[in-house]
Amino acid sequence: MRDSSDILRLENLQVHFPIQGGLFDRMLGRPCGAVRAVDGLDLNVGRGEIVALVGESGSGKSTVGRVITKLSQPTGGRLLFEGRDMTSQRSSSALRSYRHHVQMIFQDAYQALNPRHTTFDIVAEPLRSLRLVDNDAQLSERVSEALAAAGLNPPGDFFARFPHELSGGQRQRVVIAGALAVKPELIVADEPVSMLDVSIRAQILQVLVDLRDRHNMALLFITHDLPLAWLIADRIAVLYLGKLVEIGSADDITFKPRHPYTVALLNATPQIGGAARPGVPALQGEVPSAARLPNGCRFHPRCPLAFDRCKVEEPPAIEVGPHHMSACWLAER
Amino acid sequence: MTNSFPDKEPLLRVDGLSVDYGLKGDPLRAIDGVSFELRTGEAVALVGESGSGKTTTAMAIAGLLSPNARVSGGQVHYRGQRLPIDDDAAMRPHRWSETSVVFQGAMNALNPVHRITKQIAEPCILKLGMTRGEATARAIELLELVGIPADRGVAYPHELSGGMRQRVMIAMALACRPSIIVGDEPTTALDVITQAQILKLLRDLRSQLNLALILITHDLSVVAESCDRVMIMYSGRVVEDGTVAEIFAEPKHPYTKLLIASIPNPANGKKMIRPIPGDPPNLVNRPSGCAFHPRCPSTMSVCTTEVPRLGRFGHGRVACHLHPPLQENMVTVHA
Amino acid sequence: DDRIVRVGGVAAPDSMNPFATWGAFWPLVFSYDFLVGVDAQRHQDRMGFAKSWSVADDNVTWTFKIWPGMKWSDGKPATARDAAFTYNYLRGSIGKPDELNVGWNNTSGLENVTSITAPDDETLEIVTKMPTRWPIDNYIMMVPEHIWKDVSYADARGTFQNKPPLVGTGPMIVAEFLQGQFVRLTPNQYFRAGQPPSAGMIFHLFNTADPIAQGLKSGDLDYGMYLTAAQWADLSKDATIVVGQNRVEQRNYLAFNTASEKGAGSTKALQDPAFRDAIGYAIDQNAIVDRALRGHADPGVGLVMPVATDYYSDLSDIKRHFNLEEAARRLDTAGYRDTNGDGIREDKEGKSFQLELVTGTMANLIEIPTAVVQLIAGWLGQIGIPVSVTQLDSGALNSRTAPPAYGGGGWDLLVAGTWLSPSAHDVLGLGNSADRQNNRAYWKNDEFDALLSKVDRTADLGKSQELVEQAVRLIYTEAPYIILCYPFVLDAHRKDCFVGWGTQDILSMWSYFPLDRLKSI
Amino acid sequence: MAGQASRNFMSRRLGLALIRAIVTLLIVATLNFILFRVIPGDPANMLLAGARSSVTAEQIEAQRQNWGLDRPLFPDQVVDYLWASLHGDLGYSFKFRGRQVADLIFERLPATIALVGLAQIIAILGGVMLGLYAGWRRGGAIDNIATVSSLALYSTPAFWLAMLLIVTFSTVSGWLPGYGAYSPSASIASVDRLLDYLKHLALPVAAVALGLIGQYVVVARAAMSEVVTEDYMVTARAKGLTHRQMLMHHACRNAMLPVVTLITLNLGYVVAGAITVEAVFAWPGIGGLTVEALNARDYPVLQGIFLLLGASIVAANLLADLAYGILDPRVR
Amino acid sequence: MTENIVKYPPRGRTRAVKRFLGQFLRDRGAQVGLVCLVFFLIVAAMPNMLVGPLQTAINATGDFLAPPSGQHLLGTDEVGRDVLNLIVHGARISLTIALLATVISLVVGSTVGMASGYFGGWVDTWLMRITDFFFVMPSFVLALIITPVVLEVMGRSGYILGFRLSLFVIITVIGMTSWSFVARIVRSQTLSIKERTFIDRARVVGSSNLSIMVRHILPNLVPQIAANGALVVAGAIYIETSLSFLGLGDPLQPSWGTLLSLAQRAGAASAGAWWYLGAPGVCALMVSLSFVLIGNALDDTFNPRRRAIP
Ligand SMILES: Nc1ncnc2c1ncn2[C@@H]1O[C@H](COP(=O)(O)OP(=O)(O)OP(=O)(O)O)[C@@H](O)[C@H]1O
Ligand SMILES: Nc1ncnc2c1ncn2[C@@H]1O[C@H](COP(=O)(O)OP(=O)(O)OP(=O)(O)O)[C@@H](O)[C@H]1O
Ligand SMILES: [Mg+2]
Ligand SMILES: [Mg+2]
Repeated sequence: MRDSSDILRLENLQVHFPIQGGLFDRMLGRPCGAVRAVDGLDLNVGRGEIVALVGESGSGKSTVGRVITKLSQPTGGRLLFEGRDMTSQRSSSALRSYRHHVQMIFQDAYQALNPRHTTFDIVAEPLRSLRLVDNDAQLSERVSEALAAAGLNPPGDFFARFPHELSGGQRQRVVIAGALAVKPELIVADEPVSMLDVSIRAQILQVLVDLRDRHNMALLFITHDLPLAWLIADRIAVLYLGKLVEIGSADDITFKPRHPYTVALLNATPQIGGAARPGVPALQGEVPSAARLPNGCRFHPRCPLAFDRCKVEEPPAIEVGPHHMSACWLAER
Repeated sequence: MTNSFPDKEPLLRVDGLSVDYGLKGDPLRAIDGVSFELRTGEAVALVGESGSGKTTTAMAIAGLLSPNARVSGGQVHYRGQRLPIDDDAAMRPHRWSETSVVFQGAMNALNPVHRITKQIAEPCILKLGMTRGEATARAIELLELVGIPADRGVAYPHELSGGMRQRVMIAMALACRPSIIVGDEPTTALDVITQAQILKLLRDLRSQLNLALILITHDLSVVAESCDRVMIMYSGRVVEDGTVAEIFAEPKHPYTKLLIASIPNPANGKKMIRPIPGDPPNLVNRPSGCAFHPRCPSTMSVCTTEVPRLGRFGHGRVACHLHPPLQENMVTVHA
Repeated sequence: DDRIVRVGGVAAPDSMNPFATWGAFWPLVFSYDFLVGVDAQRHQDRMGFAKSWSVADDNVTWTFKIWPGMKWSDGKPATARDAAFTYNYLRGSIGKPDELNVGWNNTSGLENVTSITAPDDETLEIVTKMPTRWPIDNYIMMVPEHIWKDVSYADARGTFQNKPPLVGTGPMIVAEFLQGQFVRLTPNQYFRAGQPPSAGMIFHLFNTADPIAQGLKSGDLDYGMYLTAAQWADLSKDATIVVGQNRVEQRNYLAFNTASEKGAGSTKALQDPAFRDAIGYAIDQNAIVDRALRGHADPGVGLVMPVATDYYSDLSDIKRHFNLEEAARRLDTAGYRDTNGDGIREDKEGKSFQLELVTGTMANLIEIPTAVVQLIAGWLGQIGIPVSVTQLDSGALNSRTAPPAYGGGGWDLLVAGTWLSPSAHDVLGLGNSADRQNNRAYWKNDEFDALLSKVDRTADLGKSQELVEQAVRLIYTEAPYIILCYPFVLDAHRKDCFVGWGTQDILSMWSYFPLDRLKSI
Repeated sequence: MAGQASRNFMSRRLGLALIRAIVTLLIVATLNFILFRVIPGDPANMLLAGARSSVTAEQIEAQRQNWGLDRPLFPDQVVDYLWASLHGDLGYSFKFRGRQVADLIFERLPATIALVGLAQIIAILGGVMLGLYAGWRRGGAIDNIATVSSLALYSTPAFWLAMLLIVTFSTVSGWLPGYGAYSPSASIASVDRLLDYLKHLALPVAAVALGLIGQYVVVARAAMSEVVTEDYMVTARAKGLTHRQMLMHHACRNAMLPVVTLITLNLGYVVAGAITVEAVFAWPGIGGLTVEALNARDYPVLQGIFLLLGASIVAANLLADLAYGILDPRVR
Repeated sequence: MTENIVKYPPRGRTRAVKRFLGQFLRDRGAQVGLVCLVFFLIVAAMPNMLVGPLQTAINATGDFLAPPSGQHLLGTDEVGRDVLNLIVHGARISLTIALLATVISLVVGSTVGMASGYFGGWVDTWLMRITDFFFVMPSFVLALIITPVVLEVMGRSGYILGFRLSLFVIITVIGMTSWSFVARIVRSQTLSIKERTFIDRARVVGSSNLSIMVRHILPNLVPQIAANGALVVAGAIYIETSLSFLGLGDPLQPSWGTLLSLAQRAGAASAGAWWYLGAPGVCALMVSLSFVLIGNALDDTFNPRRRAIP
């Protein structure tokens, strides 16, 4: 934690997607089920901090990112940015100033670029719409700056190119450049590298870390790759079915995991030359549906160490070390 | 052609295979003189940068190249017989019963309007001549084999999670008991737990059914866990080929070295990973000589002029001027 | 073996109830008889319900002899009582909310009747309040008392459908009616002159004449009417087809909007007889007949059409002759000069004006070619009166030219047509200020109305002719209408199936002729 | 379990779609009614259009009362109208006195359904098959011919096509009857009459079908040429299916999805789909009735026809929704 | 370098436009369509120079319904007017109606469809109910309602740019009745486009709804809009005819549609006067076909999937 003040704070965040019920249910006003994509999440990100959000597919990582960037409205809880409550902020002027500070790098670079826009237009779009520049000369300057920062050199070569004229890595970097051009204080990076080969992956991570180092920018790094999270992040938050099960410093989580799910994740991570870690048996069973969460601890049906209490009582976040919490009854001991 | 197992004809032999895209104007040579062999029950990984021709190689072997592709050189032999990879009709008997493919995106590779059992049963009916009932029974059996409960067989692809779809694809690939399965990035979009399940399944099946596997992936740790041999591709050419142990322990080709160096590993201490400097090569206008030389940390003058040959080196093969071939009977790389 | 007569026409009968329909005249006239009807007065062999008639010297008591032993098509006797019933049924509705005034059988004229009685089965006596030719000039269809006696007035003008087979005394009885498709008629076995020799008749209803010309050529139709000039010319080259043209009662006219208050036209000039008269010199009726109707019409003169032989006069002494200079001079004299030299005349207040001409063809009329309008607009343009033209379908035309009280008006010129009976009352209908349906010029002239009411109170033909002549001359000089032409109905029949068509008036426009005598070859 | 879920899901879809359809229909019916009342021109004038003698104010009032025109338009008249319509009572025609609107419409309906229905069937069979094949063999000779001619047909208005057909096949060559639904000379005997009817049906059906074929070819071809690029077609190829099997088992069903939407939307027009064509061929269907009613400003009949048209389009939309749900298990 | 950079964006745009035009103009269909359309536009622009003043019954010289001959290349009509003369003079009205009505229906249709698809919720519900209504309502009913109102407001016989006011009523009516189809297509397309990630990105980088619709969604709708435009054109020329008889037409200035209906009413079909029926029909067909071809070519050029991906 480089800075004691939090730039972003999520308090008991909930995002439920309603399942539309039948005709009669609705006529009778009967409530129907909901997909509880995010279900009571508490998370804070400090200035200049890199927090990795890990979890398996469908655990709600992207949804959290969408809430932070105000693409989705949370069902409950609060979103605080620099201490101000942004949860139900809808006025367009307030949103615009929020966009100055918070940007997002999207998961799929092939989808995130409008095929009919040039690189220049794509990177210039935030500058224009947020009115960050006064004239064309300034605009070009800022765009070049951003492209160069994202490792596209010389920037002029890329201005007139359409997305389909770019390689996958270049596209990803254009998305990143768009986010960087704003010079935000927080970037939500949603699996920016999962589909890329290691080399391009390394390039992009380098850029992000450099930015943090140089501009004290905070980063919420969403991934399902634990080694990568360990590598880049200061802290790691582990999400399971919409709720944090463990959060702590990168080293603590990687080397001293306290939640069985984190352990399982680490175990499942393939190792070059290394066999699976002994100690905890493999997970059993299917991931429960986010629409029908089990009682008690939501991990208990798959947990190899589950005991009676887990089935009835949901564990709170329990402090297990400095800045290290785990939501597991085992951690109590 | 060297043959490391002279006692036995390999299951699959690929000789100097080249594929061009774009029949009009400037053709793009996606793969250029790829040669390798695959033995029964062997698992080979195909690793390389994005755009290096991995998918093209796999599709060429299966005779499934897209319409704008042309095989411009080389041959593929299956059990000693030449495969008519550019003749759709002649390939038909070979398909699925001998070589089956797990495509890159399982969501798109499954027909969205048919139930999964039906899709798995289809090749059984057509290829093995089973009745509909038998084929359905077999499909359910296969689903259970990949860990999908029988009652989910009536589901449509969209009703399944990503991992389940991947497993359906694998079950389908197993339907006709083929000798070779080509898996094209079957686990990229999956979280580690599901990925581990699938890899374990493939390992088990390989030992049970003795099938050969060609696995394409970006993830070297996956390679390390589930393959016997690795082929590294760069710019449409095989630059290195060897056993997993050998390559990870002692990579020869500078590209391989850099590739392995960029894998993060907590055991190695917290070091920021290093990207390979420079940009991927332009396939329409390849650099002269070794395609890697503009990015290579140890370029020599010969690298800029002469294409290195893929020659035997140790237990594997490597195409690099730093490691001149030890024997004379080496593979000539297609010019 | 006897064959069915296949007839095609541009017609759209809507209801088989003569009290409710105007559009179903065509099949109904084959099944029902008028008491006398205009056709019987012109052609001795086309009689109606009455065999003969006479009027007493007081000119108000009419005695009609009904055919003895006549029967309805259902075999029941058809007597003077039925005729009396029909008239009294109508008469009884006068003044009631559901007055029967919306169809062929309507109350018009019955207000002048004192009594209608049937002293015996063969005698009908009509006593009118004053002398009038109405008893023989009306075209009320005689309906059987035993069918209609229980039909309320509201039903008769509304929901009563009078479903086929009809019960009438005509030669052909409507047996089946499929709206918009055909009407099938069977020979009336009780017809007073004996059952007609053909096996019946089918009357095909079309929207356009194309299918009719087609059917005649291919032999699918025996007779067709309402052909276009192009088709007529084409068919006349066919050796198996005889083409004919029939003078009918239709008059095509140019009307001026003479209303002065609500619904008035765009300029006061329209209300000025001198202006209208001057325009009359700018209309070349002969050119209209030659160019627009290709000769299939008589040039228009006065209100009376040539086919109304009793009243027709060519008005040669007061007739306006086409002469654009004369028209211009008269306009100048009347005060409609081009004072500012822009080639367009100004009205008396010095405002230049443009006239809006509306046109279109009402249902059940011979189409008015647009060339007529082009010619008129051209001529008026040449004398400095610009004209804009609006073409309307019959529905729009109807509401646009309805009386101002019903939301009509606001137009300047109207080119339209009308087809009424050749009786004196109807002939003068265009100028009748009480006739909201036909007086589309909204013209009101007390002298004319007085003449008309005298005509209505005259039973003597000679006196009636004199009065009509006066009225016609009056309206001609006042010129609320310029009569353009009297178009012909073009028809044709095949030679190869039936004989007995007659020479002129192949198919009578006012009676069942010749369906009572067509014989298959 | 999955079946249960999907059944729930289907019934939910059905329910939603039904509600939407009913609401739409209600709005359409209401607006229809109101619009016809606000059209300039006093309906009383229409009612008394034929009146010869002078009409008293009393009589006009009586007519207004008779037709319910004296009461407030909204809600009284509207509610009455909707309520009556619900019972199939569309009122009486102004022009065709004594005839119920519903009677008039249902009398004409069979002819129109025969014409447009047959044309649709032919166009669907011919156009969809041709389009699917053209898309399957994109760039081939059949594709080129089919595409060019379907584009031409697509942009040829049915009205003119109809006249061309009459001139060619009827006026000049005399091969087929050009007008009406039966020849006047045909005997009443059933077989002859049916044959005769079919003969008369030929040209109008051709005119409607040719226009539709163009549409179907264009859509089916586009759908198919997209489907052949889909990854699951490569899967099918990899499985060693023959072209025929690929086409029949995999490509067609997927390519049919957009085509089915078009078909169902077009089905809505079966009822009133061919007003101009009917007029040209003097075909005794709803189209002819519409023209007649329009000329006479017979508002009750027009209202009835539009209600029917609205109902059938709404029903077709509903059908499209449901058909889509059945054909494509993915739709939400 | 900075100076270089400043020049880049405009050059990039010019390049894009140039490339688009190059690709578009190379399309065989586009060539045929453009040539055809330009030809008719020229014809419409200077009828008097090409065939002399409009013939009416007054100055008609020919025989009645004479077949094509050296003197009358396309024969004559039932009052002896030269059909070629009428066709050339009719082009202006027919093309004006077709083009303007198409523009109206595309603008309204795209706007409604896009707003409905993009905003969703009650905006969508209500806009689509309205669309459904217009979808069901035939054009002539609308004309019955609009015509008197407009004529009352604008006067009966004014002229704008040499066109009768009633022409604009026709255009409005056609535009208003044909937009609903466009709206439906655009909406369904918008629904899928707005779920694309680049729209989310645009929102995150602070673009307003309007700018997202105009800069991101609209360009992706161009193929659909263009293709539908061609269809509206074909319809408009003919709908005009039926509207003419509701009092909107001018028999002194016949359009192609009016000529066709005059031909029909004169019995040209059964009298075998193919030239009279054929000439206006072929012209109308050619104009709409050229729009279809251009629309198709636009579709091909705008569709990134049809563009060769390197
Ligand atoms: N619009 C939506 N409607 C209903 N459910 C949704 C919606 N969006 C997401 N979900 C559900 O919410 C849960 C979380 O989704 P989310 O995309 O946040 O997962 P993720 O952690 O980002 O997964 P991945 O690693 O695959 O990207 C999933 O169960 C998903 O099915
Ligand atoms: N259908 C095609 N037409 C033209 N070029 C193609 C086509 N398919 C692939 N290519 C090109 O051929 C080269 C090799 O592509 P290939 O798909 O084999 O790469 P890959 O190694 O599988 O990459 P990735 O890891 O991204 O899947 C790439 O440069 C690609 O752009
Ligand atoms: Mg995600
Ligand atoms: Mg690939």
